[in-house]
Amino acid sequence: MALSEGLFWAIFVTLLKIAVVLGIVLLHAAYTVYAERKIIGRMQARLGPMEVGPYGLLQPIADLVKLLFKEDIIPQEAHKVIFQMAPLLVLVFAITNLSVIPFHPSFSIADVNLGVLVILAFAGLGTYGIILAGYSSGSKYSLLGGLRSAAQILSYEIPLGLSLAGVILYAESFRLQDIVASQANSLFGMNVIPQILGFIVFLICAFAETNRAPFDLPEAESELVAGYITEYSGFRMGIFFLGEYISMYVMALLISLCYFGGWTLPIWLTTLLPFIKVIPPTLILILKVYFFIFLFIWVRATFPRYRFDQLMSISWKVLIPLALLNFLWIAFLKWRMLT
Amino acid sequence: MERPDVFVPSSYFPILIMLIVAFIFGVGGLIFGALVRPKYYYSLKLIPYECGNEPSGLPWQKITIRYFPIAILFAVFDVEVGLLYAWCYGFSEMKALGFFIMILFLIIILAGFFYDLKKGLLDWQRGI
Amino acid sequence: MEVLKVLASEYPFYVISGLLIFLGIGIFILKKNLLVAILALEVVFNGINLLFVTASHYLGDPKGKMIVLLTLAVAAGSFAIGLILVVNYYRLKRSLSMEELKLLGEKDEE
Amino acid sequence: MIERAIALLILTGLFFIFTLLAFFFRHLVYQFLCILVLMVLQGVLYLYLNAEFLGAIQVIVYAGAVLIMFLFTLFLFPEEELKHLKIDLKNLKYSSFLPVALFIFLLLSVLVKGIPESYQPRNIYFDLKEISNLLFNEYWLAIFLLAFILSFPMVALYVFFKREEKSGSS
Repeated sequence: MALSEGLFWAIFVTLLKIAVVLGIVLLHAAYTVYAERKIIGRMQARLGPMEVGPYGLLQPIADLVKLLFKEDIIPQEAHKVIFQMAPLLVLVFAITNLSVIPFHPSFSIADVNLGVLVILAFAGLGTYGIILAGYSSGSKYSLLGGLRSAAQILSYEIPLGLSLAGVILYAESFRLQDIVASQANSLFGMNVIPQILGFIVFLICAFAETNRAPFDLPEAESELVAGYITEYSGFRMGIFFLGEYISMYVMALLISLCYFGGWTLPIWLTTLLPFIKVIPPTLILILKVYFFIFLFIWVRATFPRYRFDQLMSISWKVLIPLALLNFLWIAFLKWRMLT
Repeated sequence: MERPDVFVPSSYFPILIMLIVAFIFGVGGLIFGALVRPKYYYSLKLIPYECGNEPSGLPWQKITIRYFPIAILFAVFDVEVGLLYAWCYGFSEMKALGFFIMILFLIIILAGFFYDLKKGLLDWQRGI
Repeated sequence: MEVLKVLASEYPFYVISGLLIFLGIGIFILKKNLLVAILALEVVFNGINLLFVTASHYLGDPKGKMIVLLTLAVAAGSFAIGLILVVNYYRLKRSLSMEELKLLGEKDEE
Repeated sequence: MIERAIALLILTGLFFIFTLLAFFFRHLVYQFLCILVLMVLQGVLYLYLNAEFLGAIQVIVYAGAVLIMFLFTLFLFPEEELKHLKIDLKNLKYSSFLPVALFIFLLLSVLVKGIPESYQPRNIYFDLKEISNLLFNEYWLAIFLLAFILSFPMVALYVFFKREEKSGSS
């Protein structure tokens, strides 16, 4: 009765899968920074980074080297242990979210029954990284910025959960593969058509959850210096930004899986244009994800930042009633479908 | 022969491995950085940043009480969302009573929520 | 072999839930602070929840797990009320110590 | 079985360590962090009891919502109130007898019973469908009462803020 022999093999396969996923996503995250600077540059009629390499293509590597060689300052007033752990919390929980996301009908690192709930749970734990970073710095700006950003994430987690409840009700499962399958089998082909309201709420909440513009209050340089990142320097600051970009990818993946059918295409589209059936499923998913990443960057270049009170009242007074309305409509729809 | 009935949540095991790998990734980056980065500390560098002035007072002084109702409303709604998920999962076996009790539950919670909204707990402009 | 059998049984769950209840009651009694008291009550709730789930698992009865869902909600509500009360108390007395709660029935000097 | 035994051994050890830390830290924030770790570990423990939904809800609601609410409240108080929470040994004499006795009784009762024969769970497939059916169809009165219990803090918040208005104006 030794340890079952399959265990080491299973660990090896899992590590291989993790290496593939992590490598691809980290490369994407690094080049999203470059793409963001380029796209925003073009939108503002300038060139963006051009110096390092051809068209500035080596810019992310130069940034990484610069961050590694920066000094790592821990202020006197800081609670040292918490101060050092807080950025790691943000990064670790953002990366772990990737483990339950399926990239192909048969490829995901962990095939669990509760995919959506695991992502919500880790998103909730990631909040602690931000609030503890603000607390442990021992600076006024950090504490205020951390509290603000935590309050923002808390208020937008509720409409996020409520709009996801509509998706879960439609599929009657928490597993992301089942959610995609239920969309492919349904009449509309995508969840976004019956629950357009839920999709809008989810999109706005995704912007706020990842601290992106127009809800990037924590990084409002003109008001609060740099929010909870004020006292951080060097690679620890880089870890915060890496976590932010990875969670952006998680949100884009979640939107395209839950509302846009993931790797499937709607039936009415494939009957109309039969030749698009040959596109491999992962490519479809990746194209959808690229579109949402582009949307994230586009919105940042276009919209001005909201004020803090506006931010709060949007969440509580508009989004929560809208999400509940969407939920009741889906319940009604499902009830009619069953009877 | 092992007893197969003893429960091991093996499908969650890869998440644990992912957690460990992510942690090692973060710590490894920091340790590698610690080997190559310069270290010239002096006391002026270590004081908290306050736009160039001498830092004055403690950081924990003027936290507005506005964040308190948000935290409490968040907890209440999170519990509600949890119950809602349980309801969603068993929807197809739900009887009419089970359907309407959830609607009633939502209505009662929302009544409390709109009471708070109407009294202006979430209006940032209202002075206290 | 016997040790493994015990470890795979419900025994560790009893120990852990006992530990949680012990921790809750212990810090409730020994640290005379209102905020800690509320946190301690929550820990006790969790220990009892764990007992319920253990019993439900080993008896094969889903009612125990159902009760935990209800208890979670009740605990969150009571925790919120407790925090409101403590913050209010602090605004009146400027103190978090439980010792001064003894003066509840008497008249203040002010 | 051996995987389960090893995992439960590690979890029990972690619970012991963090319980001791939570007991002996003097700063309330550190104490709070230990209890946070305990709550998350309890979510992991629920996985071994075949209640994965409860584990997720434990992490989402307790660790993610209830304890964050507590942390927000901590920041309202001045730091001096939270720094030095000493163990008050005056009260140790009689009052702590009860929990110690309870704990020892629990340990002894399990030990005296010996190795349990019925460690094999009878019905191991946790089905959330069954539970939600039970909860919403048969025990609907509980949900109805729960709605009032949950809306009570919201009303209490207004009472709290009314007092604030009075003290602010004076």
